[in-house]
Amino acid sequence: MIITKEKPIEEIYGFLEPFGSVLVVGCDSCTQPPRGLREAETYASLMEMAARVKGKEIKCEAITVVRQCCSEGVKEWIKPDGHEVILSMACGIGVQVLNEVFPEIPAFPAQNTVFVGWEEKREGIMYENCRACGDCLLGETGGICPRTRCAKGMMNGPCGGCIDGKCEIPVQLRNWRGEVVEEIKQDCGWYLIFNRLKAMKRLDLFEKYREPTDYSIWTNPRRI
Amino acid sequence: MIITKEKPIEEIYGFLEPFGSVLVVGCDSCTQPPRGLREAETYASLMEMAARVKGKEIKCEAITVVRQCCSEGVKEWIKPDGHEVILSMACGIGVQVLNEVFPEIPAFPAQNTVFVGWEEKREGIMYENCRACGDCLLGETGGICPRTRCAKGMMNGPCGGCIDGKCEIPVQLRNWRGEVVEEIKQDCGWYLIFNRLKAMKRLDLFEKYREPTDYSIWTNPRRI
Amino acid sequence: MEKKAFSELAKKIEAKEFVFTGELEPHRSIDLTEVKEWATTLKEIGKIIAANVTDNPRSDSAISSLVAAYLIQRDTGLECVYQLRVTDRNRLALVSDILGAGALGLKNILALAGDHTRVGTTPKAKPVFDLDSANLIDLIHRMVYEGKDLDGNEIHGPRPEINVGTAGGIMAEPLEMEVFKLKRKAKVGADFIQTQAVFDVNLAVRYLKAVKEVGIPTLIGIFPPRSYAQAEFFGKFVPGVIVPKEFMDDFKKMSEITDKAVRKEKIKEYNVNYFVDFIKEVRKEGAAGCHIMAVGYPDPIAPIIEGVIGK
Amino acid sequence: MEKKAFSELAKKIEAKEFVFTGELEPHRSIDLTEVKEWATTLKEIGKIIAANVTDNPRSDSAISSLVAAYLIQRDTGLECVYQLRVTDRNRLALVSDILGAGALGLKNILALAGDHTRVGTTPKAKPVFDLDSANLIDLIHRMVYEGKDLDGNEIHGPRPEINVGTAGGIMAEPLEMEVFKLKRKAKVGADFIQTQAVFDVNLAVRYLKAVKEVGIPTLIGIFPPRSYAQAEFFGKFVPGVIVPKEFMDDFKKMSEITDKAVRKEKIKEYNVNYFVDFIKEVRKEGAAGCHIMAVGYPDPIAPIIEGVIGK
Repeated sequence: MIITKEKPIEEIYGFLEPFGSVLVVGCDSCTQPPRGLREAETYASLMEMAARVKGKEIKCEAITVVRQCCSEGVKEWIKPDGHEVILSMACGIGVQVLNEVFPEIPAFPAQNTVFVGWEEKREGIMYENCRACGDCLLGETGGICPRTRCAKGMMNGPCGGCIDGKCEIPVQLRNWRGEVVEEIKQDCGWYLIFNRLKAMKRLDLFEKYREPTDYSIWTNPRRI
Repeated sequence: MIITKEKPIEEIYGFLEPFGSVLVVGCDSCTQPPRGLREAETYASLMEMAARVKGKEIKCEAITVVRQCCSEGVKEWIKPDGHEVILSMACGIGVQVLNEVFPEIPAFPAQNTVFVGWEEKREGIMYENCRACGDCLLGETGGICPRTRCAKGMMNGPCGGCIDGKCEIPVQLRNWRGEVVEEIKQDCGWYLIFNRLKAMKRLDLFEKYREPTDYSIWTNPRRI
Repeated sequence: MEKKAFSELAKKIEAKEFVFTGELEPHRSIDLTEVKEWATTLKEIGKIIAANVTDNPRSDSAISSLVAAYLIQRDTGLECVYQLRVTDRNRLALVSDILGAGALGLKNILALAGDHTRVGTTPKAKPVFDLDSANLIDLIHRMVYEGKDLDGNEIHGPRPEINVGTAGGIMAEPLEMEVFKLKRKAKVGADFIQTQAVFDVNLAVRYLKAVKEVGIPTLIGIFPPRSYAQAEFFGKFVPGVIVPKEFMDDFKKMSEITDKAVRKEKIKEYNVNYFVDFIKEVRKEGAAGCHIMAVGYPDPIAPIIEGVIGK
Repeated sequence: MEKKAFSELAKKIEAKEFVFTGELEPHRSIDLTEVKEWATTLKEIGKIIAANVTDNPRSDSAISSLVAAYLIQRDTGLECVYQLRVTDRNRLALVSDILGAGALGLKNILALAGDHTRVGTTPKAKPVFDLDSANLIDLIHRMVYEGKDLDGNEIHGPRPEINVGTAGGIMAEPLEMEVFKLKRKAKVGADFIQTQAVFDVNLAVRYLKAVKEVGIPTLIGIFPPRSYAQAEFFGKFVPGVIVPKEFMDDFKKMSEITDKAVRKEKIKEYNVNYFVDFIKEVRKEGAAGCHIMAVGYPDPIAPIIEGVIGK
């Protein structure tokens, strides 16, 4: 799933202020937490309210689509006529597809797209564990990705910053304003790999010297 | 959506060879092309065949789940008893969740997870356009991401490598074996941004000097 | 925007002298003998104020341009323009190297984005691009004039004294986009522009007219080719460089001269005539100087310079 | 695995002399006066073979360790161990800087991962980590012994002559993991290990026993504190360093001495007694030497060395 986090209301309102009529488009696809019709409606109300507070008027209509990341579908499903601007509830992919499909109408992001990852339970904490590198190493690192779960992405870890199995870098948990609310220590990815491979009796895979990552395949923007 | 590409059959078979009974788990979530039950069944047959060719026997069962990126769901939906190993059809996220939820059974990847992006039409070419940086800039760059669509991720582009609106870096299209089948030139992201902002009469946003990206928020592995 | 002239190059530009700079390209080697010889040749021409020392050009790794620039400047007396790419170093390493340049007495940096690592001989390398070229100019300016890095961390003791240049894209299309780019760089402290090589004087003039409003002194890049093959290479394989048909035809004709010495002399004469006219024209249009990029081909350089500014 | 001793440090280690190395920490400054003074102090002690020059320690940017190491070695005559982090440079820049080190006559590199940029004074910087510390050792070894970089690109002319060290994690847990790590590094060419600072001799001995099978000479790091505050800082704030309670209690007691000169003398004596015993013990266990990390606190250094190996 693709994890997104709401942008501050003031930032979003700043995008829309010069316009009178807004189409708020949700996305029912892989964004987590959900960013569908209910959330689009919430943002439509919020933006109308924000305008009223400033003595202005903005009219918002909320809709949603199956997924914003298919331009053929977006072309078919969305009819933005009569609106001057689009607010996308989707990840950065959706925002760019809307701008591509409807070049005459600017589409703005309501979200920051944070990472691809997993959740322990519906709407619980979400964790990043895959950087979509294109050369999956999980088969030989005990099912734990060193490129993602080691902050340094080391191929021959851990580094000296692994103390008591924890990473030297504190993880800062932030609220929706971006303020740090808590600092925690995360597990060292290579410590997890060591223990997993030991349990699997595959420490030969840990001892193995690994060549550096081939970054040529990370060259963005990629296409296949 | 999350774009994945099949690993070479020999690599996958190499993971499974030491084991006798395999559970192939599809994922019905955001992976593109689809990696659900049909694809899981295909891989189950392929692996059994690969074993037979080598004079061995591997028994494969194929199932699928709504999404492999929710560990609570995975725990509920998948009962791997009786299998020695899992082959995940999902992205790298799913593989790691399976390893986390079922620590006694190794789970191996059938896919390389390549990028998050969009497609022009169902099963057409897929393009990367979002790097999930966590600080979406699309609102001021004409709906085109410079961090993803400029290969250098420049904040004040384009660079001198923009010739006739194209990027200096050839994009290599590869087949499933990883061999280069075609080299093409891609649009320069900043050239697109310039033209879009010009059309929007917002060249002030192009002229603006931008501070460097704050990479502290990219520190992986992230969680929210 | 506070600006001072620290280097000989910047001082001459400030004094409105028409300046000439050269180019030095160290290789993937610890041995700098050859490149120092070329520096000595340039120095002896007498009118070359400074020479650029390239940093991993075309993403083909070479000895540290910082170390090379220092050793060349120390051993030949030729002032160096230390080229620094953001391709390979993050902002900590850039701060480190700029301070290193200060400690080693280097006075010019050319701040470059650099070619992407994917196009070079080490394609698997990670491209860094923590900063872009504009951010690097900003960083250097803040270190030199405020004694601080981009995060406000203080430089202790004396500040490095460095002038900073930026690359100009003669062929940028549209030029309006190039002007915006240069305005951003002017805003954060670029002292001068050195353009890529250009052969068509009309393009050089068009460029000078367009960037006049940016208000930064511009050195136009030239590359007198030593042979038809070299001229052809530029026209065919260097992205963004157009060699005029007439120029190519003339080189083609000269390449057919069988006597080597005569051919060499003819090509030299042609280069001298062509580039003297070229430079006079760009000088009229307000160019601050010329950056002569030919490496290892000294023959036409002194005559070209004499042709423009006299002995 | 081909190995040669190029540096004085490597030669003494090869000759089974028990060696001492010191530490030099240049700041974010172009002025190296202070750090050169400390280098001169270390040099004058007579038995310090070489000193490490730190590279952006704790991800707080400082002058290029390459430039600093060169200038210190040139101006004080003390051999330097050039510390090089993979935090800030990709493999092109690393090749450039290793060649630069070769051209400047540096003979030792300590190959480090380095602290993550997020923990330092430039937290917004992009961490590079194109290579990790093992890959850097591999790169240096290939450049020195094969004349090639990791992609097989050739070094032209003479090869750099450099010995390469690696950091040892005394407190790594489990030690089994540390041994695997060091085996990988030995496989790609590490010449010696320098450990982080350790105060508890039992931990040092436990480490030496564990890494014996790796077969690389190990220098144990020590840090004689100049005050109770400094000792306390180590115990409390330096991750992975444990200061024994007895040691802390003794320093606490000494800190209560009101006469400054007496206190200073007592602390010095304590350090000398403590670390002479400590070093004798690790020497017995096969340590190849000691890396003395105290910066700017010369008093106990000479007596400690004399206590171990005589005048």
